[in-house]
Amino acid sequence: MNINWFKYSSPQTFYPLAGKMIPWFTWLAVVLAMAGLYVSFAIAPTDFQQGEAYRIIFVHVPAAWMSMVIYIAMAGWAAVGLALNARLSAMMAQALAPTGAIFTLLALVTGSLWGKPMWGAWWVWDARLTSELILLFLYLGFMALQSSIDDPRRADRAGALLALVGVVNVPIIYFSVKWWNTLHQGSTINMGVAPKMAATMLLGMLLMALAFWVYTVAVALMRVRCIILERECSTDWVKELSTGGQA
Amino acid sequence: MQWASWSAFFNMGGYAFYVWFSFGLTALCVVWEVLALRKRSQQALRLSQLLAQN
Amino acid sequence: MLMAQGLACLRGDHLLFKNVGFELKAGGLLYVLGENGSGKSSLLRMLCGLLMPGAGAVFWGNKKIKEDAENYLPNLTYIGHLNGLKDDLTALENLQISARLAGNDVSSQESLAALTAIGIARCADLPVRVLSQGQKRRVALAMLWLTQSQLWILDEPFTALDVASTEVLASRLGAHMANGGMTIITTHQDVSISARATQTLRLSV
Amino acid sequence: MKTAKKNAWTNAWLTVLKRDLLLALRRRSDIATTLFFFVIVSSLFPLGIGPEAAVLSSIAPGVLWVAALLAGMISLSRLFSADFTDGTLEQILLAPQPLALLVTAKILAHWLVCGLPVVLLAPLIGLQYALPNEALLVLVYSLLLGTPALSLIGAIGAALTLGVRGSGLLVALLVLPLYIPALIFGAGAVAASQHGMSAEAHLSLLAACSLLSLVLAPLATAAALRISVE
Repeated sequence: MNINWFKYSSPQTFYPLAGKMIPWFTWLAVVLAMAGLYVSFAIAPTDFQQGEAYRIIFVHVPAAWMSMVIYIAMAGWAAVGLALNARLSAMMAQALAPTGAIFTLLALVTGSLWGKPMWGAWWVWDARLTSELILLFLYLGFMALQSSIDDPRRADRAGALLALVGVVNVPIIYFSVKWWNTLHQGSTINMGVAPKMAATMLLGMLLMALAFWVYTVAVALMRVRCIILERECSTDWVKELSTGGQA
Repeated sequence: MQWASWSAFFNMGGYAFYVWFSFGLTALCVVWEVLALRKRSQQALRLSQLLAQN
Repeated sequence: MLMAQGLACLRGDHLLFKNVGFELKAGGLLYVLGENGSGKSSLLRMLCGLLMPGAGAVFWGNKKIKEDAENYLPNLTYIGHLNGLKDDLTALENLQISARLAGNDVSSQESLAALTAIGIARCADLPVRVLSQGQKRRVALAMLWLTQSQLWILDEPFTALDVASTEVLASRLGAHMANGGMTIITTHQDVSISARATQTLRLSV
Repeated sequence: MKTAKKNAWTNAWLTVLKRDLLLALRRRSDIATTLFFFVIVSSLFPLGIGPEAAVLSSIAPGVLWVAALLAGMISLSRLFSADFTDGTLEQILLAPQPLALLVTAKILAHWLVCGLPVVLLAPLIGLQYALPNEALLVLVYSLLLGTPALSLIGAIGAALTLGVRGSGLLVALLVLPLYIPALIFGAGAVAASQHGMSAEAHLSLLAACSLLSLVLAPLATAAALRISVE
């Protein structure tokens, strides 16, 4: 009758399952990253306008993609967690947030590293960089809210709601920033990828994006395992696990 | 192959700092995140071990 | 009829109680007992629908209160351990606002009569800020003379009350049950309340 | 039966609105604090930047909008926290009427107390910034259309951080990024009229933001309150 008790016990079954999946995703990420790096550095041709500096896009663009994908995935897990009152989904949302924030930060830093040689300025208020900056604020807000609420159940649900509010707002924010950008800067700066991109360049970017994606899965699983351990530290199965591992 | 020599590869057409910094930082973030998580899970296990002993 | 089945309460990562169930029929009184921190207040809040049960469900009639809040809430009066009074408003204003929020459009005469019933009418026009703890409690409890709801859930209603007010309140509760009302109550005091059926529920893990 | 229900809803809504306005009236200093904050923040900029009218009028839309936004935000933490600590929030949650509806009454009261005075005061501050008359008018319009969205979105943040330690700063972190569209369209409207362009597009986008938040924000706020009160 009490289905809820099953849900409460599910972290226990998920913990070893995640442990088994992590090595697979890790190695897949390594292989994809190797292939991606090989294509980006050895095969992709030099860009005739930007020289070799354009190779930054092989991390910048995938990182920017991931930052958005992770936010959407986070909101998705949050919605599932809220709707079904499933603890594991909320934990997944929580586990994704720091990785998303790191990718957002990487997109920002690599964007400005790309901007400096191209436009001679470390920071330009271009629509994509500005949106990434706001996305970083959204991630930070989510993490700050979760960490300042002591009761994990309330933290899960409040964070989930915030993620949903954020995901509704992201398109509006993006649109408004674009609007603002075209008004104030005209079309002088466009950080979009060059229109005539060689197929190998696209391949490199896709491979790197896939590598990041798989890496995200692996890291999120690792973090969700940590969260499970921390939350369930007083349960018997975790105690058994921790002492059994020692002996 | 795109590169005449290793030094040309490392030089990145004069953009060495920007390119290598970008990739280096990304690698650093990845390594740091994995190590930090490993440490975090060990700490969590140690905590519950302490709880189990008491 | 109020029914609870298999309720469990989790606070943080520890379990306050589990498998709590009861059935309360018209005219019934339920005492909730337990030590401090055993989750009495949490149980009451759960029965109101303010707190989500870790497991189990609460039924009003034969529908879950969560799904049928529209029919449940008009039948419920809850007075928690907080009085729910605004310091800057007078006792009368507070009472009227609380009653209106609960869906009773009361006149100021009716509100004043309620304050008189619990012996606090002379404070009616004072801001609650200046009242004593016991007086504030009585202002909050005056709600019980205005409400028409069938189920009363009261968290420590007798705290800070003097002997006279305790008796007044006990007789009001008795009258409510005689009318077919139901009451769920937590208390430390030994007060006798008459009811058609009295049950006790002791909370422990 | 239907009309009886509607009456009950209107009654409860009016009760909450009247209650909050009455409370604000009993504590007038709270209104004054918000207004003073707005005036002080917007007066600091000329001191930091210099008194050249051309510079001031070019930054005026942004500065005035940011000041209005911050003034609205500092008063947010009061929106639910007093009700939360004295237990009246539980009464509102247990009222038979839909919580999202009652929440709109609280938000409207907050806007009337903290938003509207800022809107009315803004043209005076705009004069200090050498804004032309037309731009002043657009400033008032834009604030009138945009500040409701600020109160509505802010309510979500206030509800989420209820009873959390450091909630004042946390609200800023949660809510400010969500304010960006309103800021862009609002300040953009004033800037457009300064440059002799029509502000209509900006203003209609701003109105759309407010309408959208009127539909969604009360629902999110109600859900957040239920989570926070647990």
